[in-house]
Amino acid sequence: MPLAVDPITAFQLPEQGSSFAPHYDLLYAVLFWGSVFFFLVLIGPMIYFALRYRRRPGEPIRPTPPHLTHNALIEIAWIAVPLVLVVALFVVGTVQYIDASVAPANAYTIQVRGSMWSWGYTYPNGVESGVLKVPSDRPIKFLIGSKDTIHSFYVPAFRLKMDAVPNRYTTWWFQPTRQGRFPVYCAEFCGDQHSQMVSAIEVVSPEEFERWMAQKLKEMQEGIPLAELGRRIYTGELPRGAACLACHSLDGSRLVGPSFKGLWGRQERMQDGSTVTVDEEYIRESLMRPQARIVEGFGPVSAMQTYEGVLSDREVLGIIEFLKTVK
Amino acid sequence: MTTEAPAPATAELRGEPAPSYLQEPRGLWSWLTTLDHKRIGILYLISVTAALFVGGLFAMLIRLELISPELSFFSSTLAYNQAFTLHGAIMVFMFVIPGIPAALGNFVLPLMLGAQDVALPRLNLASWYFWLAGSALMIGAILAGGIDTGWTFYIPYSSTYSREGDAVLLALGGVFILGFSSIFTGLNFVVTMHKLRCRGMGWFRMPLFLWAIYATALLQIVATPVLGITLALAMVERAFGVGIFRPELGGDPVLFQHFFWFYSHPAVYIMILPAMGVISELIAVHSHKKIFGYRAIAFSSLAIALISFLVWGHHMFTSGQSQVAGAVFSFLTFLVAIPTAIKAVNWVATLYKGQIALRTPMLYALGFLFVFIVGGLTGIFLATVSINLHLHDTYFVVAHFHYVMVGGTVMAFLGGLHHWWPKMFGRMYNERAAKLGWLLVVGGFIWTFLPQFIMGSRGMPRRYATYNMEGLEVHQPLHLMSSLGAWVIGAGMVWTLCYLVYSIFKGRRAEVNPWRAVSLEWDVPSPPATHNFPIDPHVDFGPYDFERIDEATGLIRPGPESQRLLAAAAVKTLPPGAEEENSG
Amino acid sequence: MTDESREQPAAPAEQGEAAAVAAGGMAAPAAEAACSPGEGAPRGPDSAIGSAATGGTPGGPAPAPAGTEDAAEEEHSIYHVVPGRVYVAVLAALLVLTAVTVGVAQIDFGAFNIVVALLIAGTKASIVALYFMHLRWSNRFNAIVFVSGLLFLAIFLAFTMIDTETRSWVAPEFDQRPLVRQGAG
Amino acid sequence: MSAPVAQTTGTAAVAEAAAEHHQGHHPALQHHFENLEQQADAATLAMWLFLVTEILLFGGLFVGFAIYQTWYPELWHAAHKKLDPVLGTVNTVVLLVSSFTVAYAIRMAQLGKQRATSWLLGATIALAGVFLVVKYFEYSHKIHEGLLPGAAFSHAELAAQFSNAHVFFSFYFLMTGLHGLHVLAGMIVLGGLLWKNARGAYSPEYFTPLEMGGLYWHLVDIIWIFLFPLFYLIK
Repeated sequence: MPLAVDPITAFQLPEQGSSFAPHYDLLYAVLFWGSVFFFLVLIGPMIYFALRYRRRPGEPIRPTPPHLTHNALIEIAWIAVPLVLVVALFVVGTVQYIDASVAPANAYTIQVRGSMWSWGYTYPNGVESGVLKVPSDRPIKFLIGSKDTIHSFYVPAFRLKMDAVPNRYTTWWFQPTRQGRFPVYCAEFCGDQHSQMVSAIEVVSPEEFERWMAQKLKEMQEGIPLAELGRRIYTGELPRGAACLACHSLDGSRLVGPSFKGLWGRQERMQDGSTVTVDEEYIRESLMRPQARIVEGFGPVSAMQTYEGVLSDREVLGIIEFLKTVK
Repeated sequence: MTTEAPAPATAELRGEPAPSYLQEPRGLWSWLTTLDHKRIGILYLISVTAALFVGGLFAMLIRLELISPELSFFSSTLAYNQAFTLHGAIMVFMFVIPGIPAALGNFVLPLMLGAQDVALPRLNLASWYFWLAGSALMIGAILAGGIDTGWTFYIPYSSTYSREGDAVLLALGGVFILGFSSIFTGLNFVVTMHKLRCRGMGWFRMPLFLWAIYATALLQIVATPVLGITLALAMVERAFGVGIFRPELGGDPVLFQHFFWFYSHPAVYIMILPAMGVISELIAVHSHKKIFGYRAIAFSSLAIALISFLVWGHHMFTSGQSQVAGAVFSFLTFLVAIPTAIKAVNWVATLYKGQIALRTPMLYALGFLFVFIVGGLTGIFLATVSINLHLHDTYFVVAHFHYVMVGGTVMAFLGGLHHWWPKMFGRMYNERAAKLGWLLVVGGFIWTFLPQFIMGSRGMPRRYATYNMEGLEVHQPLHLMSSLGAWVIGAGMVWTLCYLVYSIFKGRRAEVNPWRAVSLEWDVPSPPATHNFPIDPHVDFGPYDFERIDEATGLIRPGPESQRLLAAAAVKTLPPGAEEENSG
Repeated sequence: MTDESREQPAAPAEQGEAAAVAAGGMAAPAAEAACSPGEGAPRGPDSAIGSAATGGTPGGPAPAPAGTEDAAEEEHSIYHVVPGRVYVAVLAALLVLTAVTVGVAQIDFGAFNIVVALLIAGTKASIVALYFMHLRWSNRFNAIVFVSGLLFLAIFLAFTMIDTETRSWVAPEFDQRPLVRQGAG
Repeated sequence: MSAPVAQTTGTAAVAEAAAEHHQGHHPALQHHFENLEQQADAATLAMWLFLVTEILLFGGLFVGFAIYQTWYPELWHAAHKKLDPVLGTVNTVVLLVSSFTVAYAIRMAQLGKQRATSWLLGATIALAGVFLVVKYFEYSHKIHEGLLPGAAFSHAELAAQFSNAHVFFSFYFLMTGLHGLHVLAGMIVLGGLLWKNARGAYSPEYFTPLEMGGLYWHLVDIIWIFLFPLFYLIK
């Protein structure tokens, strides 16, 4: 819900890009016009008095009448009025600050890592990227850290920044209000290329984000050895539906499904009496059509759902390569 | 106006005028070993002015670079980083902190108190030599390759990543020693004000400048040692690595920031409180009217000093300190607004129905009010913790603290310098030249820093050598405007230096009391004699009782007790036997 | 501004205190000495005003005549001479408290270990300050100075801890030690 | 009489009278003080203010110490066992006695007993020396075991248990080291006072420098009174 701000204040602030910005801009406008008011209240009389009460040459110095040296009532008034105003400002400012610090539970958490002199981003599924794309349909939370010195993760369009401190994390979150590209700067001095340590947040539609993320995932997986890819799917480090380890042990113990220990190349007896040698073909079939052939003792129906359309070809190959390593 | 000292009261008291502190004793050596607070004040004045110009030179270079979004003037971003670091460090530690207390304060404080000197003259001289030693180390740091850490020396950049390690150590050592110089000055002033006030000089007869200096001195004494240990730890971290602040050794860099700002926030008030004191003097004296709410102003100085110890965390709202601490520090920061507002409003109220002489010191006071109120109101923006999230570390902050530090301290320094110049050197500066200088300085100042507020709130981060990237190039016109304004300030400063130095040699001789003020420094010759007062004075009037001015001579009318003391002194000067001692 | 100082010429709090201390029992011989004509009061006609205005005691600032040993034993113009037995008693107390703190350290009070240790240390420090450092007899302002030094140290500690101890309260991610944890032990 | 107080009546004659005024006073009286008492008062206040700066100088380290102790209580407990409480207690007693001797030295000066003052000052310096010798043995033992600050830390047992055990020893060496420097400075100050006292510089009327040296030495003692339980006795 964008809040209307007058053109003079709007000129002083960058375009809004987050749910936080309209609230921020409203408070900023209050402060700005309040300041203009108090500035005039003080400076107007100052200029007027300075011109009005000039001392003429040779004019004798008058004693100051007591009522012009102090006045308890007036002095208490200009203690009380600012006090009330600043306490109000404190309350509003602090509430906004806490809001900006505490993300909603459903926020999509992205790790931000500053290093001299670039920003790196890690998504919850393990995708690492030098470009920051986020979907426009959900709150985004940043978990900010640093590899070396202190940086500061600053997005003017969102009105938010927080230092990236080595050894620990800081955080802020935002709800995108529109799609677009928003520059990211480092706001804490960090050495030679401090001013070049820039990045950008691209807020895109959820569909575009999914496409981009699938592409990133593919790129990432292609960089991982197949057996390692399979291991990650097995452990659930790469979430693909349920993690294999929930039902299949590696040490020979019996869980919901057969253990993977020494599975590769083994002769397995099926529920229908046939025997099968565990090879690429059988594993692919078990993943895509789990009910087709069920190992004896685990029937009558398999507890496993299909991974058709969930696992890519490369991921299936990864699982196969992983199983080969489980002796 | 007469240029001669008025005729002394009695024939017995007439004689050759005592030589001024400037004349006697002679020779460079006598200056370098002097214990006279006035001479030490002058030594400080020369030193801090030199620091002001060196720091200003770096500012000019910075503004030159920022005319263009690309790296244009400096050979590397490192060189730019070194320039802004030196600008900050020199201005803060070598000029602004010692500026008003050590230069102007040293000169006028004992005179205002009616004392013959500060309580610890040797420590006073030591303070100046410590300043020299600290500054020499800073220069050594420049020669050793320069420092690029920023004046705040944040760890781990300063401990681990800054490449010129020796230079960083030298600079840290320099600031450490400058800290001692500051402690010595503050300690001296507190003792002097407690123990050496002249007869009749009650606490509430002290000029408000002294109240401000007193509050400042307390800050110097209490806060500066923490800077000392912080910098010592930073040096140890840099040299050996002890893991208290350095994160790669398990330390907490945010803790360093707490330590640093525990000093450096009160230091902001070390910079501004004396300026407020000067302004209280200037406004009252040049309005020839008792200051409105003397006690409110006096106690607000103490209140500001006290609260300043509780608010340092507002420099750290985005540093990763806890939200609880953020809220607490934000609240306490807002409280500073109250005593500050009291002062501002009381100054304006003092002008009401005054008899205002718009001479240069008064113009500087009005200029101070103008820019200081802007600086103070923008401080409210930054104290509001949510607003700070966006504005922190942008040009908004840069503009804010320049409005307070330059607009506040430098203008008060210049105003105070013009105000006490006749007393210091016994000469009047050229009023017209001074008004031109004022116009250049104040005009140039507003011109330079107003655009920076807009740049900052529009998202321009500070300490950027280049701004040729997405979203920042648009600031180029504002940067250009700011840079041009900087040259106007520079011209104003050089012009001011020229006419002031000229006046020392060719200026009209100053009267004893050219402004018709009633604090005690206007009750001794211009320039004063080596021993301030021929007899220890007795005061029976307040610092702003302008009705005590004698219209004919412009001098302060003595009270009955003073007359008695003078008479007694006069009797003593008679040759022995000329008259019996009037034993009581 | 009102000139309240007219009624009470320039007597800030600490000077009044000095006077009170002086009057409170140890200034008698010194005052006598000051009253003796021609001796002591250094400023002739000014001294009556001077002592009030510049921190002197009302009795007059004359140095005690080095006359009798007895007088010097108990009184002095500038400083109180503390009887030797007081110093011995203070040393004994300090040594006893040292023994106590070492002994108490063997007992486990849980979270109160540090409180107990600091209480004993604080007592020892207070004894040193009051007797060895003469705060008990000194100008009260000196004590105010000393205590306010401790007060500012407390502010420093407390306000820093407001950050370091509450980092995980609002945003748990802010906790200090996610990366450098203590070893499993 | 139209001239105001202390006005441009600043004639040579009056200045002379003022100068004369100051003559005939104690040689230690500086020109801008009225009397020795005012001078001593000023010096005492200055000294207390200086002690406040010392407290806050050490204060930074105490604050750091407290914060790390609340962060790593187990580490603090395990690491303090590497310190020797016997040596710590001995040093505490040594410093307390030295505080007593310096206080008594001033008392003797107040009574005009110059020789006794010298002996007591000498004893204080000797006790300070004992303190430093004990500290030397403690330090060399720690260095030998690799219980060193920061990056130099090499004690295998503690390093295996705690990833940042060195921080405790950083504080240990920094705090006791800074304190040791103060002891050393105190020895120099007291040595200077001893030398001047032996030359008869102090008397019952004027012993302010002794009093100042004593105040400084007592503060060094007070700081140790806190360091001792915090390092050696804390559980």
